[in-house]
Amino acid sequence: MTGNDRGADRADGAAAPDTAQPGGAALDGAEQGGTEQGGAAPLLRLIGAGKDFGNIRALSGVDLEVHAGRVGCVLGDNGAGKSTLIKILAGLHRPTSGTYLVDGEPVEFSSPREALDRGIATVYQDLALVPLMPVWRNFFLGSEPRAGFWPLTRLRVAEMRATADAELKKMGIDLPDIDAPVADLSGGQKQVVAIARAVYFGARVLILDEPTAALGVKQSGVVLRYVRAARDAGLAVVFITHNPHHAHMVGDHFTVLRLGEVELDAPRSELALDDLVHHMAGGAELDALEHELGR
Amino acid sequence: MTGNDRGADRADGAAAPDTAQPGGAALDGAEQGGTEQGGAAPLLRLIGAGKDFGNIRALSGVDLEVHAGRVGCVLGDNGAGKSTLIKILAGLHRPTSGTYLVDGEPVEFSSPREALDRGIATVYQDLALVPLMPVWRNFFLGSEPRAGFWPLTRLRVAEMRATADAELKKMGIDLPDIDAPVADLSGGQKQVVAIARAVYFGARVLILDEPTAALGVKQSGVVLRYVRAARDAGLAVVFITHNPHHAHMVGDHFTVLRLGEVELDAPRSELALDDLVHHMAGGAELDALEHELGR
Amino acid sequence: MGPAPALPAPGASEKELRAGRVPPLRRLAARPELGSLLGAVVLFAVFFAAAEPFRQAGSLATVLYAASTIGIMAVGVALLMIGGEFDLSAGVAVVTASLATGMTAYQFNLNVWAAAGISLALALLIGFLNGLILVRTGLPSFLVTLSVFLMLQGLNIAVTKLVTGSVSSRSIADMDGFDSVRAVFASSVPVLGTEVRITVLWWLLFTALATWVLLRTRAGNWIYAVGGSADGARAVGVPVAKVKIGLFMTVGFFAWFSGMHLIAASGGVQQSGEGVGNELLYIMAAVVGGCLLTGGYGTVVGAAIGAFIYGMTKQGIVYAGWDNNWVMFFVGAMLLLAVVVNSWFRSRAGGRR
Amino acid sequence: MGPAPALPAPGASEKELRAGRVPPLRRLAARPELGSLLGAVVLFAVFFAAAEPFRQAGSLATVLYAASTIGIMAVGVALLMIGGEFDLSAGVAVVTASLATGMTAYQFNLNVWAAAGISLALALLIGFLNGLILVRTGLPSFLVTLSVFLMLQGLNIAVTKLVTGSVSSRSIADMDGFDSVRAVFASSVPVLGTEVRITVLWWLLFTALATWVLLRTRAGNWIYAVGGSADGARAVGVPVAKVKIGLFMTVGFFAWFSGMHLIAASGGVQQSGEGVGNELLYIMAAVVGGCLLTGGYGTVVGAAIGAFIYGMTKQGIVYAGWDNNWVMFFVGAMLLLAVVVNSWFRSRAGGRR
Amino acid sequence: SSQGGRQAEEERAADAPALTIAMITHQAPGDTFWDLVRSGAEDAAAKNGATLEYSSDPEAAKQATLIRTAIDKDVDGIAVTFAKPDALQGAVDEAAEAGIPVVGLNSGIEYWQEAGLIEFFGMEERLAGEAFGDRLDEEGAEKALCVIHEQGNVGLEERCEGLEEAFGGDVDRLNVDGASMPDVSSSITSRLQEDDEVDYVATLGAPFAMTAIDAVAATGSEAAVATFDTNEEAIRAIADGDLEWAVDQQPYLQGYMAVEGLWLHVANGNTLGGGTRPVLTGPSFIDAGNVDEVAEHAAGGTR
Ligand SMILES: Nc1ncnc2c1ncn2[C@@H]1O[C@H](COP(=O)(O)OP(=O)(O)OP(=O)(O)O)[C@@H](O)[C@H]1O
Ligand SMILES: Nc1ncnc2c1ncn2[C@@H]1O[C@H](COP(=O)(O)OP(=O)(O)OP(=O)(O)O)[C@@H](O)[C@H]1O
Ligand SMILES: [Mg+2]
Ligand SMILES: [Mg+2]
Repeated sequence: MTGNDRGADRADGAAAPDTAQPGGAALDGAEQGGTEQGGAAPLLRLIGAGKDFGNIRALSGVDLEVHAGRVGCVLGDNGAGKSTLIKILAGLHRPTSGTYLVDGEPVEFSSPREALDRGIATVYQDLALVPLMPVWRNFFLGSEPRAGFWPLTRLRVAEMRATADAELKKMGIDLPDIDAPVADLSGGQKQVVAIARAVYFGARVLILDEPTAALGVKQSGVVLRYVRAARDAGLAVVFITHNPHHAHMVGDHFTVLRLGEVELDAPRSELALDDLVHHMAGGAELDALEHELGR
Repeated sequence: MTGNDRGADRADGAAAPDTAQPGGAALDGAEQGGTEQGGAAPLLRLIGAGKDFGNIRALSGVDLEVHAGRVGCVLGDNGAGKSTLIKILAGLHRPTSGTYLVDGEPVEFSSPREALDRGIATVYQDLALVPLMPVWRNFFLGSEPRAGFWPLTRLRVAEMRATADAELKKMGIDLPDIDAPVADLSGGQKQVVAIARAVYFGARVLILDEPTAALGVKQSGVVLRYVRAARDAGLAVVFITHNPHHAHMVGDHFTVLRLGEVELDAPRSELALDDLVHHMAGGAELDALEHELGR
Repeated sequence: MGPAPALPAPGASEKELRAGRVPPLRRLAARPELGSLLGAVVLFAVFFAAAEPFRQAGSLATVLYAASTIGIMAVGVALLMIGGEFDLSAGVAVVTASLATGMTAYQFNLNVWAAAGISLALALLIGFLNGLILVRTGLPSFLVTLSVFLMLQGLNIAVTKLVTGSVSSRSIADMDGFDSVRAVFASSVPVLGTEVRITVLWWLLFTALATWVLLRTRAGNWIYAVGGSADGARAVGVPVAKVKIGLFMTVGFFAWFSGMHLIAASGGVQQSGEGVGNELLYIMAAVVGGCLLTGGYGTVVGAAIGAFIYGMTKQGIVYAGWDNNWVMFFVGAMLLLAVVVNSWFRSRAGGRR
Repeated sequence: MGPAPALPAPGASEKELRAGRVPPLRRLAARPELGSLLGAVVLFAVFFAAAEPFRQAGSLATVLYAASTIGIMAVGVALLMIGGEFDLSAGVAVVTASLATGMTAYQFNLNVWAAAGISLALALLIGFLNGLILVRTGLPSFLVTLSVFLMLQGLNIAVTKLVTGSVSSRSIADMDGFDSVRAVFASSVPVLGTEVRITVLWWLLFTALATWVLLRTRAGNWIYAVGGSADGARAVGVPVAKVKIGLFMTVGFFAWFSGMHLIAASGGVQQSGEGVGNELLYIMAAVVGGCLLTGGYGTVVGAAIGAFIYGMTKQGIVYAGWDNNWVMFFVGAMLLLAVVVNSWFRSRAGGRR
Repeated sequence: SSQGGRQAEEERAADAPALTIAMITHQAPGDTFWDLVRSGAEDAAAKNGATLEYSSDPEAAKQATLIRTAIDKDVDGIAVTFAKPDALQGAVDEAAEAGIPVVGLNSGIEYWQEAGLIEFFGMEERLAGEAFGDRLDEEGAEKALCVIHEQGNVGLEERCEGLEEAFGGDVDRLNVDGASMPDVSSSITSRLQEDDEVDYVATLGAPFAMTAIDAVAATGSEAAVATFDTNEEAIRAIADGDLEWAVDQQPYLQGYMAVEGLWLHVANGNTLGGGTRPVLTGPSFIDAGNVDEVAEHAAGGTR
């Protein structure tokens, strides 16, 4: 597994939390249906978090727990506040009310760097790629592997290109030119680059905001497999999606937001696919739709 | 139906092709399974269309027909060339090879305005909204209703706000402030604004590039209903999606692109949902995935 | 009877309750120009306190005049900037228009109004060329208008030299039509007992007119759109190239107007080397007033406030009798203060730009 | 031993065949600076044909010198522009640095090198303040650096007047260290039989160094990233504020260097009113060389070529003996020509910017 | 530079009303020449117990606005450089209406009287150019280069024109960017490389003379350098023999006399020059012959 020999290259000397994962051993790879409310301490935890944008209340009183070795799905209508929620987790926004705990201690991230340093990697809905930069530079942006001593520290360019190319190939994207600027890629290709990067660097918590929205069935499959693999490797995953099928395929726990508040919060064991679909579609709507359009 | 009394406001005096629709009467609302290759003349037609970006061949030798009163789905992997294809139809790109016929006569659109004037309305994947403009201004951009005589021709502001608000409400989006800039909306809300606009102004051909990608189940349902309603009203719809379920719910004809070429071109009658899923997922992949992830 | 599809009944019409309608005060506070208005008020108070002569009506008239000479051009420049471009040639184009009026009137022995007509055509042509080159080549406006700026600067001097044998145009003060030109472009009118320069009134008129166009006409909608997202605007059928060329021609029109004021005020003589550097003042006025340099956001009223801030600072320092060597420093410091207040205020008001 | 998940076997690894690898020639042609190189070659050919004295090695040395005085600053300005900002205060900051060296050396009777150190600290401080204000207030760089430009312009004059009683600094030509300062910053060295000003060599060195930094270090990666998308860069943990402040300080460093050249070349006397307008030349060099004004794209080599184009045009006109009144016009026209060729070439080469 | 009666003046100053005098010039910021004008004006004001308010703007319309500002402030006298007479006329008339006396200095010797200024202190630019040209003939020069450091400036043009008229040899003009010494330097170098017949370089301002000297030296040309106007370095260069001569219009004197003249007019009803004749402050030559005596004052910042 080539992904493994990059640990030494991490730019920041942040705590590499590979061994010290709280509860990691207990959860590793196992299926633990309804036990997460008790058991191990959560990696991330929001208590009564709220966020206002000027006069718009995007979130209010949200409680959330993120555990190692499990996939938490966040679902909800458009504008329900999902992206806002994960931006708080990622350190991009500060909550206007409530507390944010990482490993049980309260934090106030002032930049995503700090979240990254604590092992929280995020794929944003609006991607956070730099359009004019080549794919491989985007891939390593913020965590560039370097060689040589100061002041002659230089990038390991050859390695960066090769790794980026290889990681993208693994996700089924073979770019004709790894030097092409990201702006030249199709919408889905961009998404895959962002995901591949987060997965490659994902340390303890991987946050994905609608990663499969722009993807084809094949690429979606690859992402879902990654989510599963990450979970099995002991990572915590926060997975946001509109697709209840996708959510149900990988999720261990489901949080449904509605108008900025938590409407439903249930482990997988308490929720069947149909319930989920119903919740997301606003009750009987989907049935009606299926029926109405069914031919 | 309030949507109807806006015809008089159209800024351009373009041919309002409501009555003169070729074959419109024959097709209207009817289900005509496998007959579209013969029968009525297509509204839009591409013959051997190709498009190069510098040294990247995004499309080559694509044949496509778009008929009134039916929904043509374009499917394909990420980067397959779907967006490029519809940008050619919309007049945003000119094909580097091949011919583009509208109503049987060859055209060379030099701007989307010309396509709009011939009744071809498009919702782009990258949206084509102006982020800093208020929602209602965006809604009417390019087709503003006006009152008064030159040089005192002014916008019908009150009507514009009311209409935009009403149209968005119909799609289940109730914005707290119709004056808010589009940049403040969530990803899905933006998408709905773009679709509502195209539907409201859609003349003869409605082109939708992955309209449901960012939408929740509820909003997706609204869009699918719209697609269906548009078809029943005699419009031609080109619908691009990654979701085979959505495609199958509304599509009359399916074109699958692969690496810029047409891989499959079949009417609904020749294709079951499963075939479609298989084609889109690259054969047996999806099954494997379902199986692999199924719990 | 458009062919829009029959709308399915909205399945989910429950009211979204979370965010109330925006309170009127908040809405007002989010306006682009309000921060700069606050800045202007603060500056006014400072000078009112510091400079005794500043308190007279006559002084206010002088300040308004200084502001109006920047402000008239700033109307055009703000429109252009909202449309996503800027024009470095605006400063010298004013002088070009002034020279053109002076020289055609003198050389061809024309009525000054006829010369003004020729000059107007020339100014519009310069704007048109600016826009055309920009649209055709797709180059950034900085480059295009910088080239045109340099070329005009050279042409002003070289052509004047060629035609008149000196570096200024010849006096046209005694030619037909000059008196009426002067009355229109450079007279004074009594307002509430104080003589106010007519440019101040023109400035207010143009500001009001441009504001109406921006907010209440299709052209205004298109200007915001091409500035906010040219690709997006093009995709929905806005004629982006025409709008941009039109905006450059609008700047040309205002350059002509300002040039007419210059020549009328200077008794018909224009120095060919002037105007350099003023383009930055126009841009500054627009930006201080809340226009985004990147386009798509701002108002003309803001630009007028920006011009007022500049005029007030520049003259206020003189009224206060502060040392001339420091004048540039004060202007810079005031500018910084004004925009910082502006942006602080705007962020307080809850907007996010 | 990173905790990355075990990768599932790539399900679909069929080769995408459609688009071949990019041919090397195409790739070369897509480089930002190649268009301007072509422009430079065309201009060179024009002057080579039109002006006989232009063909001598000595003339080339003069052209290179003229280019280098713009080009050294253009290195810093190009880096800043790639990082998404620009600096209108760069022109006067050069003079500030020069004055600071001259005045501290004279007033405190310091060795010139010591004065140069103080001046360097000041120049870096100016850059730091520029950057800090920008980052803190979130204002556009146009506004921040315009304010600083005006303030520096005022300070240059006012402080010089205050300190020396005149508006130029006093000669430091006979002070300790001046000779070695002159040797480093303003001497000539023979290269292939021609005397070449040392600034030319510095210019080439700085260009090479900055190119290496941009393309082969993490700092360079971050510069491109903050210019291309500051939000995106912040989200992946790039310290955007630090990078921007660092870039402004880099411009400060080059302003100091250019200021040292000025004072060394002028025998230690510096006029306080100079430098205004040069900031546009630096930006022009960078943009002609293919840097995008909006940031995220460009090279330092391009900026060097841009500076060369400017130097060549300005001096070439003199060598060709063309009418001097038209010099500005020619400079403008050449600039337009160069950038049009540049953009035409780039669009041919298949890039889309 | 002071006439007699200094004692008397000072006595009068003691009990005279404290006057405010505005001086408004067309100076570009940071120019040594104008600094001398201002120093003269300040010294005269200080001596007379008056307050000097100095302001400047190189653009005619803005200079006119500054005059209006002075009128608003109701100063006791205004001194203006009358470089752009037509543009300033309106403002000068307003001052007259307001009963404020206006004197001219430095530029506008042909226009001041017609414009209604009461006094004028300065030199005719064209005359200075002619004197320069005559001197070139005396030195046996063949071809001169007139370096214009601000394109489109009337005064500079007039100097070159006067030079061309009086000089028997050829004159070429060279426009350079005065805001950038490297540009001045390389443009002169280029020109000398292109044309080796030039044997005199005439600069129109002292700072540019210093750069021209370096540029000439770098080219290895034989050309000599002479200049209009002076500053401390130029005078030192004349003493060192690097600079041939300078045409001096005594800027300090212009500023001093303008304020002095206004003060006398307001306080004592005097009119220097009788209202019909300008008070000439130049042209005079500073060369190796008289440089030593000037140098002393130059070091004091008054020449
Ligand atoms: N920066 C902002 N400024 C103002 N309002 C904002 C901002 N970001 C989000 N909002 C508002 O907050 C609400 C929640 O937005 P958010 O993006 O979190 O929704 P979401 O659940 O991610 O929706 P989607 O599924 O469409 O992506 C929306 O009403 C949106 O308009
Ligand atoms: N403007 C452009 N310049 C260069 N290459 C482009 C451009 N637009 C698209 N491409 C390339 O053309 C190919 C097809 O892109 P397109 O956007 O049509 O794909 P798509 O089928 O819409 O994909 P997705 O489902 O991910 O949206 C991709 O390889 C893309 O990189
Ligand atoms: Mg979202
Ligand atoms: Mg697409």
